[in-house]
Amino acid sequence: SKGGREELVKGQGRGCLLKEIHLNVTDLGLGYRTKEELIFRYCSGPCYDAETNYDKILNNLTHNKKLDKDSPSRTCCRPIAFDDDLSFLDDDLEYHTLKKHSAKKCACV
Amino acid sequence: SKGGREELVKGQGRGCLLKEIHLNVTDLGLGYRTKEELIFRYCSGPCYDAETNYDKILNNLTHNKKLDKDSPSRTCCRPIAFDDDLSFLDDDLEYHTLKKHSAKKCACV
Amino acid sequence: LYFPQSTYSETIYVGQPAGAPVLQVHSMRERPSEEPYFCLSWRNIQKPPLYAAWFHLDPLTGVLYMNKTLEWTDFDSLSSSTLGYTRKLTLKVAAAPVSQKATCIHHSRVDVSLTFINATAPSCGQKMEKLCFPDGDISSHIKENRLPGALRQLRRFTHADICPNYTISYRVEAGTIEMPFAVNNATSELVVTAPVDREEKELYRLIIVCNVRTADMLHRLDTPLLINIYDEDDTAPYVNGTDSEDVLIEFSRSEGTVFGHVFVYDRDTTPSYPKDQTENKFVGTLMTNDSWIKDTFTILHGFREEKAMFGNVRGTVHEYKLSLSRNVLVDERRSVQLDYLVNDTTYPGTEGTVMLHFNITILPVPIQFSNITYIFVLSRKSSIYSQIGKVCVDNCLKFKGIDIVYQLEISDRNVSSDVLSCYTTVNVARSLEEMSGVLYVNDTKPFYRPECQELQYVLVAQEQQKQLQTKTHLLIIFDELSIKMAERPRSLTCAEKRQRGECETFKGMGAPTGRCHWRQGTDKGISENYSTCSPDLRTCPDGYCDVIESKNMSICPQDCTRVPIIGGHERGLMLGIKAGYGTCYCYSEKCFCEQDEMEEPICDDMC
Amino acid sequence: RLDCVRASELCLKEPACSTKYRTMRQCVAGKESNSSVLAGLESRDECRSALDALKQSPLYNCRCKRGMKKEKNCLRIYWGIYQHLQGNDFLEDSPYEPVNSRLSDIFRLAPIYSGEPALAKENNCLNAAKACNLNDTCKKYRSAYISPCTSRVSTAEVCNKRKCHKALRQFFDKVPPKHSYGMLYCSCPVGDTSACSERRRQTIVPACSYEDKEKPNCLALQASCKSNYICRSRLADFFANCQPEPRSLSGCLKENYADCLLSYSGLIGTVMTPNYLRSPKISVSPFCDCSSSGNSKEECDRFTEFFTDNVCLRNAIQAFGNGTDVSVWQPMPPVQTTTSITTPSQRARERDRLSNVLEPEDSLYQFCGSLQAQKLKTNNTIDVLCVDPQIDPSSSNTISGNSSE
Repeated sequence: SKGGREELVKGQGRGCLLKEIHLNVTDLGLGYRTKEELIFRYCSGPCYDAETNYDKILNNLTHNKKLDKDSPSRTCCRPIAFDDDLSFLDDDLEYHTLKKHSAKKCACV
Repeated sequence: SKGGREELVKGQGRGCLLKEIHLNVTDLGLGYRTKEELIFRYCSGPCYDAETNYDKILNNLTHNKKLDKDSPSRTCCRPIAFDDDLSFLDDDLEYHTLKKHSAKKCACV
Repeated sequence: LYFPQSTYSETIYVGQPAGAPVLQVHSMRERPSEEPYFCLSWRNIQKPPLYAAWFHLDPLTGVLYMNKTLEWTDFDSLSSSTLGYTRKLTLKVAAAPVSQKATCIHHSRVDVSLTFINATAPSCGQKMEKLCFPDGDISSHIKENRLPGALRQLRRFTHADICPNYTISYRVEAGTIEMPFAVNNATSELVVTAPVDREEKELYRLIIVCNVRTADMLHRLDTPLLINIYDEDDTAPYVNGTDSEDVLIEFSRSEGTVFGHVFVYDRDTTPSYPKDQTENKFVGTLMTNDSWIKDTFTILHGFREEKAMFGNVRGTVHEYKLSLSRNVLVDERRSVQLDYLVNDTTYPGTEGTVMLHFNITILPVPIQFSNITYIFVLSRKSSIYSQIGKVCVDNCLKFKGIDIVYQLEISDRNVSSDVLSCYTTVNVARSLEEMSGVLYVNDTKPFYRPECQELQYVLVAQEQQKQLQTKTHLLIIFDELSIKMAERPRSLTCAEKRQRGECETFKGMGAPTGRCHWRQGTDKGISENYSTCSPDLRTCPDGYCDVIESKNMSICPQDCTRVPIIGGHERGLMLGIKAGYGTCYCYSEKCFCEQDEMEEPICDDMC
Repeated sequence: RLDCVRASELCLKEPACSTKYRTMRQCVAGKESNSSVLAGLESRDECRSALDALKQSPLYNCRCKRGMKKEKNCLRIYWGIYQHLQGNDFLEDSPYEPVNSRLSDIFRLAPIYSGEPALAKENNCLNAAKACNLNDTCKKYRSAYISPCTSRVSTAEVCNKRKCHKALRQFFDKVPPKHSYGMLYCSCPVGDTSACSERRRQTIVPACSYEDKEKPNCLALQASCKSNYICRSRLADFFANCQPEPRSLSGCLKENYADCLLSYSGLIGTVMTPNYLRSPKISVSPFCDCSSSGNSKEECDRFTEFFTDNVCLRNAIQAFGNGTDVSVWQPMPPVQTTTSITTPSQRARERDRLSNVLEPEDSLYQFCGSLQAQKLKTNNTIDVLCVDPQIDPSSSNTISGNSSE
């Protein structure tokens, strides 16, 4: 069903996971006027078990306010590969193609 | 001077940058008792201009509460290469080596 | 000899008796002495198909007969990948003059397509129509100007003995206009009674009446039969009105430019296929030995089919246009009469040619600034690449094939070296799509030096082929006394700014006022009127990457970018952003178009 | 049956066959450039004996498969020997192996058409596009053709037509028919407000894949198609599988809608790419017309009508749209009374009606015919005595009325 429960993509445990959700293209908020739909896949989840010394150090330095106002990023659950492009026809019968719009593979980076 | 002003590594504009700070090993909070010091390099800064359609969509979906409680990461300024290892002698005259403790190259991922 | 039908088709059933006629092929005579001799011909003569033996053809009448009675097993013997209860059998009938009957199979052939139905013939009680006429639309064709003769058998042989005691006869319904067609009652063949002229009528719609007399009643049925009249090149080309065209060549002098046209009419048809077609082929010849004319001009020929103007019969309109095969020099002055002989090569008669005349006048184009000097006031706050104004020699916007280059020279060379160095401020570049020049700010340092007050240039325009040159004066006046170095704009791009506030305070490249300008879009969805920050709303964005903007991608990426565009957008014609959703802004590697209220990210650091 | 590439490899491996094959290729080359390399009478015998010998080889009846590896090479071999070896006298054969699939096999897998006919008022073409983008394979190949077909290459060129055509062929070769047909053959509600039928027309991105600066003559287009192995084969396949036969139940000579739809989709991405016309009933055409046909106007009209007015193709597209198939569909023609006098106008109306609806007597044959076909196909026992009404006069309508001369 559309816009409802995200499903986990099969075969993945906990942590940084590939999830998918069935949406209308209009839900993407990119301004396209069309009735077409898509499966949007994204990466989400914690990355604790992928942290390096660098991240531990960052965590401590931020905690001890050693880095002034800087707030550098710690490991993020991000796509390392994107889905194939998505093409659709809008209400004015013009075609559009979305590139790098949906995740295909996730990892902690 | 130690622990003071971070310097920007030469030749970088705004956005996701490699910064460095002069610290004592003890400042790292890893429990080592030593008087040795290091230059700690880390990645920090905004990644707007590296965003893809995926990030814009994530932003819109999160904004419109389409992803329930999920809060997937947007582009992060992260190390894509780590500095060489750091070795030092602690107060008990034991040698230690730190791996992947400091950034060498940054990028928005 | 020629066949009056492109294909013959009939239906045969199980039980069709041996010796029964199936259909009759006709061959029309081209010369009185010709008599057709018919023969069956197969694609693979050594190994004719299984069903070849089921038929034989009367060589003189062209009537195809059954050689055997068709059995249920005959149907099954025809292997085919289809299921269905019908099989299509293809025969080929050739026709040669009797004198060449030995080589009959090598003469022109016509396809005979028989649909063999896996059922017995319908009985006498069924529709009368099936006794009279074959299924589907029926049509024939004959060539114009040919001999009379039989062109079609109207009887439906395969249904002849379904109702043995019915008598069937045909006639052509007398229409409003006289039709040169009749039925030979003895043979039930349709006959053309006189030569016909296609240029008078190319399609005859006959009504064939079939009278079926049963024991107690007379049934009258009819069906339309279309007779297409084939064309031959029997009419000469002619000109309607003028055979000449006056051509003036002035500002447009570039290779490929087309001038004027003359029409030649021909009541015959002209097939556009095959390419090197043989019918109604027109060939043209430039009637001159003057090499200058031959090297400079070429005549373009195209044709189209028309009906209305030829009395609702297809004819051809040939169009001849004069075209330049090279650029004409800017100072060329010449009057030429160019004659072009058009020859209808396939018209047998003598008057198959028409002479066309192009009276050509070539005027020289003066390269001059007639009584014009340029004065521009320039703000010292202008940033680099700001467009100051446009310069143009007389009629420059009309030039095609005349290449003008503009340059600036310093009027008074004896000024001090300090003042001399002020003159790096302005430069000129030739526009990309017309022969005007665009003045733009090339160096902003002189803006901060009080000694730079006004600049007196000599604007030089030089034509590139004959090096013709003209000059005029150009005066640039700085509007303020001087400005402090602090106000100096840095060479950055306005397009990076995503909101009005930061945009209008920002000093970007290409800004005549020194500040960027905000364009607020009002439309919903993806629109060409997207919000954006621009150095100069007169030229950016305008969907066109002009000569100054193309000097540096950061001046107006909205018109010139090739980088990926993220978010709802429509790319321009090869470059730039034609339409965008909300606000469009650009960095060096990417552009973005997104809704304004989404500006502030939820949290910078989501990790 | 072997494909022609395999058959040719086998033949070339076997000395006797390979010499005959080489001789025949010289005969073909000589015939086409009518400067026969082996001149004189004895060459004709050599050619003939080569042909006869090759009839025993696997080359004799070889075919090719759509989207197979080395498809173009296979078709080159097929056409190289077709005129001389196989040329049977049936309708021009198709170089492709008949698939003999059924539309019902496609419906059973289709998520969007759950067996019953697509809802009349739905925009089925939009539904098909949605279903496509929810299937990773379809989404990938759809975008893979839309990108080249909508990317301008210069201010004068709307797109790279060759790339667009290649991507379109890939789409119809690689994407399961339940999706690709869904977007190509979706049915639109009667009196559709053009959203559905316009979307269907846009499926192949006509601005790039179909339209051109000038509209050629259809015979010229056919000739240019026949000069390319892929196009020539797809056109022959279309003519073979969509050959109309008004008297048959399905309206198709081969009684197989699936094969007709497959061969129509095979034309997309060639110079003969057809598309829907803006017309109330389903009508398609390549981008050409019959102006300037000279004396070949009839031939040109016949060629175009095979597209624009083809009852077999129309029934096949409607059947897919309605979720039905050949043997299920049984049109009920209106009850018709025979009068002894038929006037031309009435006759013309009857002719139009005829092309879509079967005469009562004829349908009996078809029903029996297709039942037998079905029996063969499914070899289950269908015992229906095919009673021929003609043998039993009491069951046919008698003709009454009087006549006047």
